[in-house]
Amino acid sequence: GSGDDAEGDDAVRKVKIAYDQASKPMSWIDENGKPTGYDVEVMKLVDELLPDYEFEFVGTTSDDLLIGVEQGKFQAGVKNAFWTEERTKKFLYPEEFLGLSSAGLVLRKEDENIKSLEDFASAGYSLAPIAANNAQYTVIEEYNNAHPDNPVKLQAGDSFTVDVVQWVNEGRVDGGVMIEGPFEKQVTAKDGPYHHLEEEVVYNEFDVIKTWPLFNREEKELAAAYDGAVKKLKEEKKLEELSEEFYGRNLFDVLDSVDR
Amino acid sequence: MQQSLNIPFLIDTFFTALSGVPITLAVTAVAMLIAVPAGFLLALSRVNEVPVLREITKVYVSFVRGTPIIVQIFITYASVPLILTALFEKYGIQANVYELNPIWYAFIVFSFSTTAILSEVFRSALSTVDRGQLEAAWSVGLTGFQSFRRIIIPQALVSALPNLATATVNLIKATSLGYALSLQEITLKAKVAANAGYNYIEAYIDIFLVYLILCSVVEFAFKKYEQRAARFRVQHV
Amino acid sequence: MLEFKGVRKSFGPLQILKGVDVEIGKGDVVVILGPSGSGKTTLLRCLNFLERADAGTARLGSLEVDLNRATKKEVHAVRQKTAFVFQNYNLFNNKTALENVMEGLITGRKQPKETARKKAAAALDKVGLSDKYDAYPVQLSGGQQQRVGIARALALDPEVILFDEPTSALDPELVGEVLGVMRQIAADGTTMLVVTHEMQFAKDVASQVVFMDDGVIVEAGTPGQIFDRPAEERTKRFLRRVLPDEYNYSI
Amino acid sequence: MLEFKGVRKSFGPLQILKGVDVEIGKGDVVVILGPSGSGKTTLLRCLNFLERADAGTARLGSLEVDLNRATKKEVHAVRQKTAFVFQNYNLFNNKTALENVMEGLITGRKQPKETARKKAAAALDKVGLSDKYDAYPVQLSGGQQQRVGIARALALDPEVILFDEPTSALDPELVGEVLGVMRQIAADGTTMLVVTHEMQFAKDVASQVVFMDDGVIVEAGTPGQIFDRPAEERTKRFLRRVLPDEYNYSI
Amino acid sequence: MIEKYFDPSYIWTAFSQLMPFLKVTFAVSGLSILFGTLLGLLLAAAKLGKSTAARKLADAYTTIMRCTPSIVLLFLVYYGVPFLAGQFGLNLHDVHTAVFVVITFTLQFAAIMSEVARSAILSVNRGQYEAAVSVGLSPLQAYRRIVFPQAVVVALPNFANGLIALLQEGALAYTIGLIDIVGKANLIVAANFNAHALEIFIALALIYWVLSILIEQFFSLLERWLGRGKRTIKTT
Ligand SMILES: Nc1ncnc2c1ncn2[C@@H]1O[C@H](COP(=O)(O)OP(=O)(O)OP(=O)(O)O)[C@@H](O)[C@H]1O
Ligand SMILES: Nc1ncnc2c1ncn2[C@@H]1O[C@H](COP(=O)(O)OP(=O)(O)OP(=O)(O)O)[C@@H](O)[C@H]1O
Ligand SMILES: [Mg+2]
Ligand SMILES: [Mg+2]
Repeated sequence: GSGDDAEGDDAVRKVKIAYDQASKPMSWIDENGKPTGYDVEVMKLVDELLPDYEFEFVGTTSDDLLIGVEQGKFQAGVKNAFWTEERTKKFLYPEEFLGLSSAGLVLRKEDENIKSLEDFASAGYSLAPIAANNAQYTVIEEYNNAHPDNPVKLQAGDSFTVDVVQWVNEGRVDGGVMIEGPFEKQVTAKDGPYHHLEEEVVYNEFDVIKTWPLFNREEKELAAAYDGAVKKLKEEKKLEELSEEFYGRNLFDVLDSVDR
Repeated sequence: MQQSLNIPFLIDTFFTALSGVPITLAVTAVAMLIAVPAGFLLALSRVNEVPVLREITKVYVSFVRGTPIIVQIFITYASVPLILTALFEKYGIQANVYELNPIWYAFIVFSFSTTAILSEVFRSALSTVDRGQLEAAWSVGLTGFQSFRRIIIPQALVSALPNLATATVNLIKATSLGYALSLQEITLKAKVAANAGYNYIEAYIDIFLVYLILCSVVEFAFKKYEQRAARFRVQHV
Repeated sequence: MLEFKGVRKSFGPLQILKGVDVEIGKGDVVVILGPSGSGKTTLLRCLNFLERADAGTARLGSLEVDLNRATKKEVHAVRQKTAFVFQNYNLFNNKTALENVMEGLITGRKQPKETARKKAAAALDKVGLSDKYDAYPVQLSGGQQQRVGIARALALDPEVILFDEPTSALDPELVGEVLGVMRQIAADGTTMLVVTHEMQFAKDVASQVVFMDDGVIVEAGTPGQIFDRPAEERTKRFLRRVLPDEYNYSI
Repeated sequence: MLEFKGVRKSFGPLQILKGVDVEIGKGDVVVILGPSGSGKTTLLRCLNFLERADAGTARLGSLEVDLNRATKKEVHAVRQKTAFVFQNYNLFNNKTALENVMEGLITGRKQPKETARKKAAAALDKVGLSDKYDAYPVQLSGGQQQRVGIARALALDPEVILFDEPTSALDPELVGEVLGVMRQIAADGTTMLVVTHEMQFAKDVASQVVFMDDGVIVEAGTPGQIFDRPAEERTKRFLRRVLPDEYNYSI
Repeated sequence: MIEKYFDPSYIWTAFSQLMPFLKVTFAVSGLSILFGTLLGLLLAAAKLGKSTAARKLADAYTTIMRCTPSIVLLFLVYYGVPFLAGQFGLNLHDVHTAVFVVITFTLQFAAIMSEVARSAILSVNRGQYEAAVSVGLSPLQAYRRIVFPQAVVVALPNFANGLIALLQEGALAYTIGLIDIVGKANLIVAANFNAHALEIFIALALIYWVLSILIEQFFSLLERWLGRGKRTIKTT
């Protein structure tokens, strides 16, 4: 790892770990230009446990992360990635997941009773666009494939321009998919920019989903090493602490009910 | 480690990208339909030195020329609904701004920027017509309006055509930024298709080909039209 | 017939016309001579309201207008009664020879298309361009373009035709062509006011020659008076300089 | 001194020069006359390699070149021995009058700057432009520009100066200015080949007059022979048309 | 409603956060302009030259560049170049993103520049060249001393337009992860969880606007200075 004892050791392998630089609080570049976020911090801990590897964190866009990991520009990448069928053809998923993510619908207060994608679809509501390369897009798409008679209106867009909370509150859309973490920081937190909307919008979780680092298909050894390290971190409850720190909630409490 | 191109995907996605052409053309057409007359009026305001309007036009043109279109898109997309709602509330208009299809934002953004560009195109075209043409028209008893309609505009149009073609091609290219508006045009359609299997390179090759074909056709059409409209310039002697 | 009085015009601080009076009878051919910059073009342009004079009146038959304060309607009326032949032709580039001549008749005078076509064709025939109806200006030589310009003026059947150096943009061979046409029109009794440097034409055709310098009329009279017995020193000096047989080689 | 033989030139299918021979002695002033399009300009341009002739040879003093196959070096040598005065001046727009004249001396002839400046000033003085050294072309009148063009040619001290209608872009008053300068240069014994429409100049100054039509030389001789006793019908027809005292008014 | 989402104070904070990243924008555009101008001059020479093949090639290149949206070109270069290099066993994975951005906009600017240069040289009357050779300058000297100095003046306004256009097309570099001012704006927006994006965009627009006005002013000064010989003096 990056420990001092490893200096000068020929066996140490430098690997590039890409992270989505604009995905707070999962991964982002902080005010000082340093990478941080739940995903990044877990990987930093993993790095410490792996004396044979030295991680270099490279911030990039999520498009580039996917292509870069696939092409071997990066050995691995973290971007709050979900598991999808297509991705297994391009990437190597490790045994151990990285974290948990609560995916939910942001809704206006009066729509509080909508608790699932089925309810949302039945109401005929409109959904904020999701960037096509975001796994949230795939999650909804999978739902739609499973419920051809009651699909959610799904639109591809650019994450840069979509402010889900504002859009829902304005009425530009009826709902939007969001990860709980950002919603927490934006609305629930006292210093959140939309704390004043706390009484107007709600977050209704519809699923808790495992997130994964993506490895280049050649990186079987690295993935195995990662597996060992993460297993240890989970046992030490390190991940639960990070979940608390970045998402304001220990998602591992509901791990039993997580099915993907 | 290196893969080769996924040819079947390349072919399939070419047609997916092609299916975005109607939206691209619709946005282009609407923007042009609005921008041609509006740009012309603004050009007249500068040629004829209409006091306040001339100054406003200058600032407006400078803003459009001075800022990236993607930033104009971001701003429009973020602000237009806010402004409209505020206006509607103030005047008690019962309308929901948010039922707007994103294509309306595309219409707004691209008409807004194209109008500014065309006002410059027309201004320089009008200034290429010799003042003597106007004087000759007056001297045979035409009124100011008649002179413009029958003598000045037909001539200005011809010298505007090459720039009009460039503006159209640039507009078509700019609609590729419609992804930021969730506009279902060529680029976004191909990117969504690419997402399924992460075949980005193939998708971008397809997008590239579609634009190449589209713009070449537009350029060709303009050239043909220019030849027709400019017959009075061709020397047959 | 045509009479103007006290025409004054300045461009900024520069006084170009300092009170010019001219009177032209019906069927007269008046030639204006004068050195470059003396204000000849400006005078013609003021009469046709291509420039607004600062002061002065014009009487055209029964129509009397103030050259400075004429209303839009009066301007239009004057332009309907006069025609202008430009030094550099100013043909409508986007119209054929025939269309150039028809334009004023159809759009300006509201004549039916067929009548206009007949009149236009007759005017073009008169200037010897029967075979050029459908040529665009770029397809015509300088002399041909200038003749279309004359036909365009003729077809309007105006009370006066104003010519501004109708031959100065032409090469020596084409000059003859155009002057020939003008001579014939003059013979037909059309009233003409002509600015030109062609002394021979002035001698042969003019009923009256006006010599202008520095914004005023220095001298006016028959060609015989002006060319053979000029009264003013300025006129003599000018004639010495421009008459073709007396090139002045000193620098 | 200067002699050229069998000069031929076509533009595409159009044969412009059909075998032209001219011989000029030292100090001669040869004037080429002829109707528009007869190939006069093309002939001069071929001599200076501004166009490549299809065939023909030129002898300039001891230098003999093939007008079609001359090497780069030969072309440069010919251009160093001749100078060209363009109809439309072609002054270097980005240089002052003095710099215009100096350019060929410094860059072309590799003369030191100071020598060049003195020669250029002397040439400009000769054409009466002592007060215009630092004026850019746009600041000069047409006649002044043409005189700078002549000074530019003179300063090179070439064996022959080629003039292409040096006065046709000028107004009547400026023509006198430029012809005066040319007359003076001729009197100084410079060899000149002049294309012009100015009959008076030809009469007064030429040692030989050449009449060209349709790509061939129709007739050559002294001014007296050509103007007073032309042998060819074509020459007579042309002179009748262009001589100033005999305007031909028929269309 | 507006007050709920719009807070002008974000604009001012955004300025101070964005400004440091202007140097990235400048570096990338500056290099693209430099290389693009050189390549563009080569293309212009090909277009004006005698070789038909070179001319056709240069024309085709220009057409393709004219017809390709920047964002598409950007991705093709960014993913395509390493991909192609990979086919030849060359590993470009450690090359910085900015390099691909510079390559992209160099390619694009070269096309613009070749047309600017071509039309500028053609706009100089052929008589200027003829007069130069007639006073004994060699063809190369004639171009260097007489034609080019005049062509440069003609080219300046179009060059400035091309420059401004390039600066703006460069705004799309954020899509491949370059952190220039637009990339930084993206990060700021993300750090605010996408809230108050409008204010950040406005700051961004203002920066670009001022920049382009400065460029325009600079070039019109330059033009006046270089165009001394073209100055039109009103004579009576
Ligand atoms: N629009 C204008 N603005 C300023 N000055 C002008 C304008 N038009 C003409 N002048 C000036 O007015 C004077 C007279 O010009 P005008 O064209 O009437 O002369 P002219 O007698 O026709 O000369 P020429 O024989 O050269 O045509 C000139 O000094 C000219 O520079
Ligand atoms: N570059 C060219 N391509 C095609 N034809 C040309 C070219 N240059 C000249 N010509 C033609 O060659 C003929 C002779 O032209 P040239 O300029 O030599 O005539 P000229 O005797 O100088 O006439 P002018 O007195 O009108 O100047 C003309 O018919 C002209 O149209
Ligand atoms: Mg005049
Ligand atoms: Mg000629």
